[in-house]
Amino acid sequence: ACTNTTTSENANSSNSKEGGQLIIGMESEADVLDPHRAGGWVTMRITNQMFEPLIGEDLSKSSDEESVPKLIPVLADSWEVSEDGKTYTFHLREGVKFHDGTEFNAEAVDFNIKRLTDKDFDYYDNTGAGRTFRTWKFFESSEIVDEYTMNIKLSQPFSEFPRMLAQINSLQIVSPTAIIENGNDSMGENPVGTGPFKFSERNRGQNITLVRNEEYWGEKAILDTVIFRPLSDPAARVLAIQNDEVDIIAVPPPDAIDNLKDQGYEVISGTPPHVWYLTFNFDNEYMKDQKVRQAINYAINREGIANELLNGTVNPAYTMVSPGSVIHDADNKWYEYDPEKAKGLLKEAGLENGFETTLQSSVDGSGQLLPVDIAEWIQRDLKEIGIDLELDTQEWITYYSGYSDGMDSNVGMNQMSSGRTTPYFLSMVAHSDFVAPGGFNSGKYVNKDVDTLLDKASTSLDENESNNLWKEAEAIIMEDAAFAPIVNDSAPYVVHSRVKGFVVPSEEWYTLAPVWIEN
Amino acid sequence: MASKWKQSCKAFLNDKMATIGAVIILFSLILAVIAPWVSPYDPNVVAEGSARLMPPGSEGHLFGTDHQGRDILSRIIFGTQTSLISAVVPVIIAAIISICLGVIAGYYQGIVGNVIMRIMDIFFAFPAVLLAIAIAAILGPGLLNVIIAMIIVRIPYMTRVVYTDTLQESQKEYVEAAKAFGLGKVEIMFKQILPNVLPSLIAYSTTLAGVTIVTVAGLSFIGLGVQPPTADWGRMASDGSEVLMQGHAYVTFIPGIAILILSFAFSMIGDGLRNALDPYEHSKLKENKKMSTKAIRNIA
Amino acid sequence: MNVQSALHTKSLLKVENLSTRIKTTEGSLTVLEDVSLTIEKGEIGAIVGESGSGKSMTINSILQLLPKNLLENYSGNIEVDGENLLTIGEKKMQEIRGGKISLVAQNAMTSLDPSYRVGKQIVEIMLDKTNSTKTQAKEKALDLLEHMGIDEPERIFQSFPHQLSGGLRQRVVIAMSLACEPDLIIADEPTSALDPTVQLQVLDLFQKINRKFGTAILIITHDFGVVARIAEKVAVMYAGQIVEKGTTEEVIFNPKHPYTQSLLKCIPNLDWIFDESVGKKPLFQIKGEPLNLMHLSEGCRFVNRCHVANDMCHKTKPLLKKVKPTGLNHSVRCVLNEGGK
Amino acid sequence: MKNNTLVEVKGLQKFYDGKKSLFLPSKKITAVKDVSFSILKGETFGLIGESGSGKTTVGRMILRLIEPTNGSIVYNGESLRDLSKKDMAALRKDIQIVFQDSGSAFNPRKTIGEQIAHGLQKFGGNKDAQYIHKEVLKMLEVVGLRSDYFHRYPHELSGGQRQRAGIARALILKPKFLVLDEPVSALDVSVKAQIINLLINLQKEFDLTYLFIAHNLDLVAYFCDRVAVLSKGEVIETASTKDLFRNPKHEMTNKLLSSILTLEGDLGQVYKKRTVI
Amino acid sequence: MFRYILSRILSTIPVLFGVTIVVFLLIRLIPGDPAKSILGGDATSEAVDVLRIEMGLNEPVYVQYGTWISQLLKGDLGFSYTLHTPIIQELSPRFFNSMILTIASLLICVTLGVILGLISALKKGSVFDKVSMGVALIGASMPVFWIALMLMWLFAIKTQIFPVSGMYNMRNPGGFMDLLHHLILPAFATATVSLAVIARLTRSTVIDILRKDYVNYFHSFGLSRSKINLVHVMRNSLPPIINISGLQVGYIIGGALFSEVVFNWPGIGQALYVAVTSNDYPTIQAGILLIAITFVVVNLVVDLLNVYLSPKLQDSIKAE
Ligand SMILES: Nc1ncnc2c1ncn2[C@@H]1O[C@H](COP(=O)(O)OP(=O)(O)OP(=O)(O)O)[C@@H](O)[C@H]1O
Ligand SMILES: Nc1ncnc2c1ncn2[C@@H]1O[C@H](COP(=O)(O)OP(=O)(O)OP(=O)(O)O)[C@@H](O)[C@H]1O
Ligand SMILES: [Mg+2]
Ligand SMILES: [Mg+2]
Repeated sequence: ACTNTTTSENANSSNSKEGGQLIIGMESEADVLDPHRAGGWVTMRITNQMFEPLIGEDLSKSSDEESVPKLIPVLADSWEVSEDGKTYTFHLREGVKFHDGTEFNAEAVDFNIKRLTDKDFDYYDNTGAGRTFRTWKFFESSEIVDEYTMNIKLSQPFSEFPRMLAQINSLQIVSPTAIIENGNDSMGENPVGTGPFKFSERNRGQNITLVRNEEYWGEKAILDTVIFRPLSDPAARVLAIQNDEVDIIAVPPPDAIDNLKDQGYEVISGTPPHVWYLTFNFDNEYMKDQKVRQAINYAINREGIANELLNGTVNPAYTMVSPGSVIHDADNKWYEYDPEKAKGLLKEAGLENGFETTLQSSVDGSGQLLPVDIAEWIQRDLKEIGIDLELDTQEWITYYSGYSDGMDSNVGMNQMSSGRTTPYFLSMVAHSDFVAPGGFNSGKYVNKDVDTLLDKASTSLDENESNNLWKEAEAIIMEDAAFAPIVNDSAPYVVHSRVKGFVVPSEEWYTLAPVWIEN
Repeated sequence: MASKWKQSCKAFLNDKMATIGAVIILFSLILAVIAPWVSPYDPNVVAEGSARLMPPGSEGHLFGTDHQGRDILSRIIFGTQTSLISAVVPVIIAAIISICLGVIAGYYQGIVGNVIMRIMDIFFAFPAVLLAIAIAAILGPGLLNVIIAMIIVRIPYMTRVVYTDTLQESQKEYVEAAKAFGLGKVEIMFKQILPNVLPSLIAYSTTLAGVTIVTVAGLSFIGLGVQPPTADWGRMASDGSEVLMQGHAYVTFIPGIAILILSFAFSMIGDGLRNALDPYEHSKLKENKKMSTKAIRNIA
Repeated sequence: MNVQSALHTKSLLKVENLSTRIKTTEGSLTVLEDVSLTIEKGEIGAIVGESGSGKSMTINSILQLLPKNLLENYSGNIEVDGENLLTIGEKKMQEIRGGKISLVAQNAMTSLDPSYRVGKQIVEIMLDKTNSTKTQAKEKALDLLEHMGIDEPERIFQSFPHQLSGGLRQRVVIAMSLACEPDLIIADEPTSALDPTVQLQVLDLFQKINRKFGTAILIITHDFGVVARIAEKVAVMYAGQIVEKGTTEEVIFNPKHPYTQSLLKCIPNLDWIFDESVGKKPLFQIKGEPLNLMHLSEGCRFVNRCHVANDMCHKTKPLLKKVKPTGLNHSVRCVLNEGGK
Repeated sequence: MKNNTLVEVKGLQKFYDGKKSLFLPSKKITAVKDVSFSILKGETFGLIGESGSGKTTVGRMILRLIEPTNGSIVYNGESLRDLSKKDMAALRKDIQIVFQDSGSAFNPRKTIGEQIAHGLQKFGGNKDAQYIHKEVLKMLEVVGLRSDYFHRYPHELSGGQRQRAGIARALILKPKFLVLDEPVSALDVSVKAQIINLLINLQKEFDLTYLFIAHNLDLVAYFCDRVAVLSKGEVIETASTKDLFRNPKHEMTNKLLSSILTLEGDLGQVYKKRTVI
Repeated sequence: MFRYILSRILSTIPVLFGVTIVVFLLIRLIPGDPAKSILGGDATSEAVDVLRIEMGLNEPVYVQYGTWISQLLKGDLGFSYTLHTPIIQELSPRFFNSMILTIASLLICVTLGVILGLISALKKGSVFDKVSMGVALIGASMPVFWIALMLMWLFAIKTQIFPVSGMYNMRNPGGFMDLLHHLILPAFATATVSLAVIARLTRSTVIDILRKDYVNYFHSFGLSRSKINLVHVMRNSLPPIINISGLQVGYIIGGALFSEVVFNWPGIGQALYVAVTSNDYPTIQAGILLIAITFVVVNLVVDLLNVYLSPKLQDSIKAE
């Protein structure tokens, strides 16, 4: 799918830049630093500095420069796919060393693959396997060809496999030696990878400190140290940057942004693959009706939510395809705000007198923005067209684990925040294979045509063809109004002006290798 | 009978602070009932034409609007409902359960009493707030679950008060006198001893109601309390922290003051009752300090 | 002691027309009215009276121990060695307390600090009031304990109050009161909380102290048996007033006030035990209950309980006057008995 | 002689468990070691001894307010300890008690009248409220209390008045046997005399038998017909009052007697004087 | 004496046993499937089944309890659902940080509370007394998180005297002084309520003792009031004050949860907060257990201290 180009062109002037210390205020405490097990983006942003995949995404370009991060070779020099699309051959980079000094080679890759796929393997990791099962859905076997060559065999063609591998927790390579010596659980406490930064120390609740990997195989990082500091209270993050205790903060409270800009801080955002959307419950008597779903879609004032409630930190979303995805087309807007049309549709559905239903929402959670506030906004918008929405709110984890169980028939819709750079995301939310309970298709939306299109798209070996197929599928899904996309997060970071080279790519994470501090 | 109540009432009304407390509670009780009629706006919805974060004193919004643009005064008014319910209901239910447990444990000092009190001891090993948090976390958020958690948390404290008082009372000779008349155990426990234990429990419960408001606010802060968008002071105070830093301190400040006033009022009444309900207080010169010391000690 | 000597020498303690008013929630209350008494050096005196008659109040007034928020005012005179205690000021007063006059507390059970060894408490007072060193004080304390008839003074010295029996504790308190060699010990019901057998021992101890150190003793009691046993002179109190005083013999065997007479008659007569010919006589009975100071009438305070009272008693306020023919010191507050019958 | 006995106590024992902690060995506290005596109908039987000698414990064991560890109590030919709960309850109106501390002997939250009425409500044949009210007023009069004390609370009475009320409460069921546990120890001399006189009068009027517990001996000497001396949980001497006071056999008794202070000196001396005369 | 201490220590065993049962049952009562919670919503049901067996969730409850206890005794507090780490790793450094905060708060509330209560008692009825007791009552009526927010607003935002969050300045950690600087606001926020309680109790205790016969008796010997207050009143107020202070440790640990969250103090309370908001039951369980054990130990120490301070208690123990 991709050819081998060299990485980081803007790092060539690194010798002229001083290192220094960068402190990042993150929105919550990170969980385990084992890249296979890590559960949230917050953690992945840290592990991504220490671990590398075979194929990666080019994170050095901002969303503006490159709306979809390019796939680039990282620990694999290059790779090719067999004719039938089932066998991938990776030519591994030579001379790469793990932070613990051990050699990176095909065996190490094999070890990592087994850790995620082979139940009989001594170092099989259940959590990791559970987290990455979508990537390995069609995995059949792996094979060491020679010290620096690997084959991975799939049971069927899977056009998005390389992109899936590049998604950061799919196959970040960890040091087998470290695991064999210290056990499967040790990677979380003492991460050993190959990346531009290595782990230095962690004080829970206080800091996770990384230092530059002087032995790095590629362009070395400029910063001496990076400190990730958990500051879960949004206000505390703002204060911390104002008091110069940190250099960058994530997820600033929308209300603080204007103020911070005035004070000279940069607010950098991108278009990560993120959609905050409603899923309609096809078991619900009202939601079964396409007209009702469409009416709701028309009734929601997305601009209002984005600009008034969230103060421009998000963009209105008019499709289920995530921005940052190849097939995303910002000009293609479904269901722009039109309450009159919505009322009309309801009338057509015979519900001009309105009805009552329930919206389930979490109260917080990773990437969830201000879920309750948004839900309350929607509640008000729907009231306009006569729909009485009752809010049923739950804590994130409870909500998240119940999400894939689907909704009871009396619940009209629920809310989720997700997205991928790969269009395969459409399959994850709309394919009948992933219907709840068990899958991410929480509304139990089933459309055979969509299924066929999605299957074709994911197995097609031709990129253009598959992209067209994805788009066809998108059109049907949106026409069906199986979902109501609401907003796309723009992942704003507030950055002190002395921090240079910090870029928000079209991803939920970033790389710190090219960043430096200007004195 | 009447004279005793009159005396207690008089003593209570003579206590300025207690009277103020009673007036406050009465006022908030009325407010809670008539909230739908006196509240200027719907507490959960942004009023037509009002903006977010309007400062106190803005036109039409005495206390301003919150970060969602809802009228804070209306939310405060409606919040009295949940605050009063979450203060009073758990305490009353816990008191009833504690009376049974405490009187029985105090009167039957043998195995029954021992078992009850040892179980209570186990609960004393948990700091109350944390136990409440743990229980509420497991039951899940919501007013009902908070109430259940608070009941469980309060029982050991109240039981201990009832128990020690019962223990003391049951050693008094009037209990022997009742036995000498062949009164049954149940009669002695609930007709003879209970009336003597009740006043201090009532006083203590009132104080506890004040403490409970504060604890429930804490649960709301953690997200375990009343669920949004229902107006709840604790939730309002903790939600306001998001805009505290942007100079909108009043969003947090005002509900906090409301909590403070209501809780304070309950403590004042508790103190007042403690003095007023003591029959010795009127006749004897000595001040009875025993109660208040014990009450303070037990709040923790 | 010697009745005449009182006329010539300066009295050790002389209380004249002392009235004490205190503040209560229901207004001010005169708890002592016109109390006069004297104690000479080396003398043992007693005040008897029923509960609430003002015995403790008298002592607290003498030593000015009433808390500020309770006391309204004193009037009258309290002289010790000629110095008026009501005017000498707090600092001098502190020297008198414990130095010249010391107290044996009413309740030895609660008058010792439970947290310190009793020896340390005696020593503490000595160190505060005299210039002695710690070792001197300890030696003296041990000496005192031994004088109290304690066999193992060292052990008692090292004990905590709760480790001692009531009798022992009372002895410790007495030792404490002797710590600075006072001229006068005032003992407020020193024995009423004790077992009868122990009471006797303590009384004997007081007598011994009196003889040995020449310390004057003013003992407060409600028991005429105690008075008879130990005191040379006695004052009978009722409702904040002294109603009769005189030598013990005068008052006990020739009581002039109806109240004194009644009180004495209340003591059970045990003749029937020793004398086969007499049966049990019913006990004499004073009608009514002790007076509440809150409700005073203008006449005699005892009038409602008195068995001989007449109209005059209701109207005239009796004064304490000498009983004419008998004794020089025997006085009585009764209109009917002025000048004796 | 035998059928003249109202109460007979034999080999009475009471041990308390001094156990405080699960992990410490328990130690037995002996409150009453060995007490036997019998009380004749119509007499006043005194029980004296130092404090802590077990007097109260014995008194309450007779009423079965405290369950004895060992021994027998026979009342009017019936062994109390063998009685069923029900029979014992029925017997309670025959045996009553007056407590020492009148302050705590009354429930502070019930009126005096209510508390005196209690026995009638429980045992009286006639449960009519008006009848009971009348009976209580009658009883109040008997003990010399005005009728308006009916509605008073205990703390509104003086110690002497409360003690009278206590006697009224005990007498309301017309019992035959009264245990008097130091009923006057806390009272002033003048009030003490009133109460003792009252007790003596009542005894005549209602044909009562008393067990009088005291540690102040002057009253015992005056009031009781026969006396048992208790020391450390054991009866060391039982005799008629005259015999005991004239001729104490036990050293302990002697000591107790000498401690009675009369106007003419302690009783030991007085007696010596008298016998010399 | 030694035997008493031993027996007192042993007597905590049943309590601790009960505590473990309560804590264990807490997690048993949660609706839903722990295995599923661990793996997250999009895990396969196979993976969930594997984990269920791994975690022993198919065993009978008492077997699970036994396993849990034996793991506890080995120092294994379990595995966090959301953090995917052994809980001991997460909690042990945090426990230490919490202790710093707790001890600082305790010092503040005990010293200030006792001083305030003492002066109020000695000047009973004065303006100082009325004002400080009024303030104490108010102090006890405020939610800790609110106090923390207000303190933060006043001293960290408006005036910027103190830092807003954390234990150290990450940019240039300044050792002990830096710690102290960061400690003051959270410690005060945590201490306020207990300070009020201790002040009130100290006041009533001292007033009680001032009324005791022995205090007046020493006064009757002409000892000065100040000396009596110092020697006798203080000494005898000590046991109740220590008692209440010990009990306040529980309140402080509870309150610390809130100030840790507000001030981002990396303590056990903050971890609990995160655990609660993410329904990480094993961490809640372990955190509560740890705190309960600490509290039991504190109470034990307080008890023994009181015995040490009370000659009477000591004797009744010796007599056993
Ligand atoms: N603090 C006080 N407030 C009001 N009245 C008081 C106070 N202390 C004492 N009195 C009153 O003063 C009077 C004298 O009391 P005092 O203590 O001197 O009596 P007493 O003769 O010592 O009695 P007792 O034998 O009970 O010790 C009593 O009527 C009492 O009610
Ligand atoms: N419930 C109990 N538990 C343990 N010991 C007890 C109990 N009741 C009484 N005792 C002990 O039994 C002994 C006898 O007590 P009792 O009250 O019968 O004595 P008494 O002669 O009535 O004394 P007093 O004259 O002080 O009233 C005492 O040593 C007491 O400590
Ligand atoms: Mg007195
Ligand atoms: Mg007794």
